[in-house]
Amino acid sequence: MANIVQFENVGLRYGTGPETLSDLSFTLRAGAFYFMTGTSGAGKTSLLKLLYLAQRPSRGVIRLFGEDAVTLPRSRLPGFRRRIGVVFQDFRLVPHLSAFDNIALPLRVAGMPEDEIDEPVREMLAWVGLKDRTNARPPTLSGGEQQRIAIARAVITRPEILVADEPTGNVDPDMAERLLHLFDSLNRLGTTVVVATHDLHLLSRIPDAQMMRIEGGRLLDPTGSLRNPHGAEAAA
Amino acid sequence: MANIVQFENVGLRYGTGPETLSDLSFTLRAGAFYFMTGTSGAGKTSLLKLLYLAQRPSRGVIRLFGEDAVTLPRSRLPGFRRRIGVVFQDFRLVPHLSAFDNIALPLRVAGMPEDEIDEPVREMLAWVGLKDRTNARPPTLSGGEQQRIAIARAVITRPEILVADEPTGNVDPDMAERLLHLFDSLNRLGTTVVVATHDLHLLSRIPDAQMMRIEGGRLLDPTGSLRNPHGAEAAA
Amino acid sequence: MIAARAPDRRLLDDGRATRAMRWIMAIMLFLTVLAAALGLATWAATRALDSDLAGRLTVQIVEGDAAVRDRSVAAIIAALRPRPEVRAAAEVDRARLAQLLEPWLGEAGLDADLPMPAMIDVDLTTPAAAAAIERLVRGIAPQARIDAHAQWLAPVRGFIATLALLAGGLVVLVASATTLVVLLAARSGLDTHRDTIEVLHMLGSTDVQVARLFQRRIAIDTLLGGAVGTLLAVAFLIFIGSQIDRLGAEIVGGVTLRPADWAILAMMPLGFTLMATIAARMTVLGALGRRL
Amino acid sequence: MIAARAPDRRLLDDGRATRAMRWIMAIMLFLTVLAAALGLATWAATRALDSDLAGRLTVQIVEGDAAVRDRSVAAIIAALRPRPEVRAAAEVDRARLAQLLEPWLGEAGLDADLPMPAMIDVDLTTPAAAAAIERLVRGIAPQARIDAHAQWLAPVRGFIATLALLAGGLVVLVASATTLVVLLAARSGLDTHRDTIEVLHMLGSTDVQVARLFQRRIAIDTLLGGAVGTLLAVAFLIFIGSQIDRLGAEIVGGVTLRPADWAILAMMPLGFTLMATIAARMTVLGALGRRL
Ligand SMILES: Nc1ncnc2c1ncn2[C@@H]1O[C@H](COP(=O)(O)OP(=O)(O)OP(=O)(O)O)[C@@H](O)[C@H]1O
Ligand SMILES: Nc1ncnc2c1ncn2[C@@H]1O[C@H](COP(=O)(O)OP(=O)(O)OP(=O)(O)O)[C@@H](O)[C@H]1O
Ligand SMILES: [Mg+2]
Ligand SMILES: [Mg+2]
Repeated sequence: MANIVQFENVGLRYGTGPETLSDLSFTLRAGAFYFMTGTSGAGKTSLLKLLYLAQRPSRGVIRLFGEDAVTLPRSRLPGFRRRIGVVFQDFRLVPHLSAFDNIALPLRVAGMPEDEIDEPVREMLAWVGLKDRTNARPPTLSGGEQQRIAIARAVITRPEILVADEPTGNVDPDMAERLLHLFDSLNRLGTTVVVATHDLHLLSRIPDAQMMRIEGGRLLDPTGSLRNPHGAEAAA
Repeated sequence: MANIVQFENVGLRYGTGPETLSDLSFTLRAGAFYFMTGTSGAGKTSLLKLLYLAQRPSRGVIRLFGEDAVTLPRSRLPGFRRRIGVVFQDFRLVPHLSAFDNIALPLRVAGMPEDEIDEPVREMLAWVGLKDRTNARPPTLSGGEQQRIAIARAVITRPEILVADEPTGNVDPDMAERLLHLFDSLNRLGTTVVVATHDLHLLSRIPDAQMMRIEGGRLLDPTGSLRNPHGAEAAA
Repeated sequence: MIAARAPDRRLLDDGRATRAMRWIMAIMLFLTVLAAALGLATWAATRALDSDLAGRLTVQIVEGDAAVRDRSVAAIIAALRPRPEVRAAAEVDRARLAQLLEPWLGEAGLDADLPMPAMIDVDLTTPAAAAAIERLVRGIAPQARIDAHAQWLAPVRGFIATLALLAGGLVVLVASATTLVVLLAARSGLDTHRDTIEVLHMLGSTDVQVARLFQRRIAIDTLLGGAVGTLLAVAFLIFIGSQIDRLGAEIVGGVTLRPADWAILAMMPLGFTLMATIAARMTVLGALGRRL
Repeated sequence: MIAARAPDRRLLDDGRATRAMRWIMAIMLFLTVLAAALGLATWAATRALDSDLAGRLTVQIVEGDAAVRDRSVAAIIAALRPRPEVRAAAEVDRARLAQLLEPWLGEAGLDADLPMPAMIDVDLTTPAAAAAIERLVRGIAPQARIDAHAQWLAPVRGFIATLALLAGGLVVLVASATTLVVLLAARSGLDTHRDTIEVLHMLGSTDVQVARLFQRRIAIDTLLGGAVGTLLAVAFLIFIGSQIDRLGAEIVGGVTLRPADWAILAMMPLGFTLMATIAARMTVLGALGRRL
């Protein structure tokens, strides 16, 4: 299996403050499933931001899809971003667009013809249990409903990497499991999945998943399997 | 113990849609602790909105602090609102104010002199573990940090009723327990607490707490203890 | 009260949209002050012309015999001077008269056989006395012609009055436009701060508390923007004034601003600030009144 | 492309701030079109005056003896008419002349001993021929005085030119103000849609996709607002025009708009729309370029 993401000695500093992330060195295997945990403020979202190219590291090397993501010219970023699906911790839905149009947004950005959009979007709405809210705008949706729209938007393009930041914080355990099942299906189709979560019970649902634990801006890697995934695999 | 909240045959309809909440009849005892659960979209937030006076019911009677809250003149609403602390599901922090100023807001709205504000706000910041983020603005805070600021703002005035909508969805289990402890302390000082949550593990932490379960816009009350709390109490 | 304390100043964000509005206010007040200056100046010119004309007569003696002419002039002046309704009466200097007539009759006309008329400027205290003076003059010199200046300059006066009317229309137009912009700014400012207002509302702020906070912000924006615009306009007016003085343009030269006019111009940002404040207050109270 | 399809129209919200900007654009274009109309009209008036004056002469024969005078006039006209540089030459009607002079000399002056001069209006094809004509006339009647109209009407021309200059200044001011408002509107519109732009950016939209979406919205706002403002201004101008016709104000009456002028006015909202579009594009590309 190839390495889809590689961090080497990566550090991140916001403005002139202290380093929020330090000495991150790890490798994500293509097609694997990762859970990221850590206390609130540990740096999970910050790490994910580096991953989905919303932030440049202040030091270190990041390789994405086999290319150096730090020195990538701006013009190539949109192409990279379209290969990554993101569930933002604060959803970031467009408030005046309907649920349907929010989910359809990545397809339209990618230039998919309008007549090919309807079917997958409706299918996705059914998956997250919001078929009857197709035309509702986000402010009229419940917290959990908004979160599900955000998830639907992230997965609709079948991205190569799916990054989900606390994707089940606002839904009930049954729905959480259902959503996790969605991520798992996507993963089986080849998508590399990274889910940051506080819900430790989710972890047991995906037995194959690998754990990443952030503490105080550093990645704990007691077994060394994050640093050297193939070695660990061989050992297992 | 007095009844602080009383719902009688309350229904809520958004616009011309179907009823989101129907036939709600229950009583909250002053000084009690309530957990509200229910699937995503069941109507928890809608019920809480009725409670913290962000929405009028489309039918039924709501009594709050012994007064009819439905026919209350607008001029008396601010007084009522100051007696209720709210943790909104989407936080609703003021983005350009510092963490300190966000927490101080209810005190300033209530007209507390500036020199009496500093101490309680700093104490509150320490309680939620954000002493070192005093001057940070919400967009530069992590999801969990924002949530804790929202909680601190809700409890700083020691309200008579505390309404918290999914207050631990973005924090780790340890922090969740710590925050629950904060609610419990407040409850012991006399505040009636209502917490809507999906985290069933929280429920076991407050053994005295009463459960409210919403399903499809209706309140399940198999024991009748919500409808008639004092009868239930006497029976217990 | 919430609005009176320093930390609350930060409550409404000094966002970019706010700053844009501040500049738009500056631009609108710049235009309004210029229009008002034009209106005031032309109005003043019309009034000055009126007061100049109304009380003035010219007596003209057309008489081939220079001696007869000069005698008539002396007699008329002697008769007029003592009268209470006459402020001044004097013969127009012959050289100046020649100069005045030159473009109309040409240099040739002056030293030729053309009988040069004599002219007496009469300045009255009350315009109503004109008829009595006319009778008196005719009694002394029946061949005299009497012109009220008002009649002479009627077309010029009409033209300047038209200008003043147009300037007045311009003032009304620009001031209305500014009023609209101020009202729109108040509304759009409310929109920018909608979320903050909502939070304050839910935390138990009274409508008046929120409105006060908001109207103060709008007042500051309008006052700052307006003051900048007004200062620029005044600087521009002073520059234009100096240019006109330098050119010595005769007709435009009469168009000047009095201290009272400057005071009116200086008051304009205050007036618009007051209006914006009231508009903001009503907008906020109206918007809040519609929610619970 | 994302910007070309119907569902994308909804991407940028038609918020209240947007609507406020649309109205402000309407107001600014209303003022700009009025200012431009004033500028064009006064400029046209100045040009008309110039072309009227430049090629015209008046020959004046001041001669006590009516017979000599009339003979001179006939001789001069006979000499002028055949010449190629003379378009027309004709004696000014005596009655009209009397009427023209009346306010200056009074009725008394006309039937008295004053020798009534004769006048010949000469219309030249080329203004440069004036000197040759003057020599020719003097050869026939040495006592003739020749006035180029330009000289007669110099003060009036100066005044109207000053007006045209002021109107031009007004156009520049108002147009600059409108330009600023359009630029500010583009910036503040970007602010209103900041979150949507951020989301599109993170979903992999290219900068050009986002800019196109945004500049189209600004273009629509400016065009709609500008069209409304321009239509109102044109209606207002037509109304004013009818009022002037009704009053028959002589000097202002010469101030009219030609079809080309109307075309320029109609183009103004398009011009400002283009400018707003470019400004919006540059603002978006600049803002996006600063982020990752
Ligand atoms: N834009 C920013 N500027 C400055 N500091 C920031 C910024 N974003 C995050 N931080 C700080 O960096 C630290 C890590 O934040 P991050 O959002 O990565 O935490 P997290 O692990 O996602 O926490 P949570 O579980 O609460 O979402 C926090 O202390 C936060 O306050
Ligand atoms: N303003 C609104 N207009 C129309 N429908 C609304 C509005 N707010 C909520 N709803 C609908 O009412 C239902 C109940 O919403 P509510 O927010 O009360 O759910 P909830 O129990 O809080 O769910 P969650 O756990 O996901 O937050 C949902 O289906 C939602 O879409
Ligand atoms: Mg986070
Ligand atoms: Mg909810």
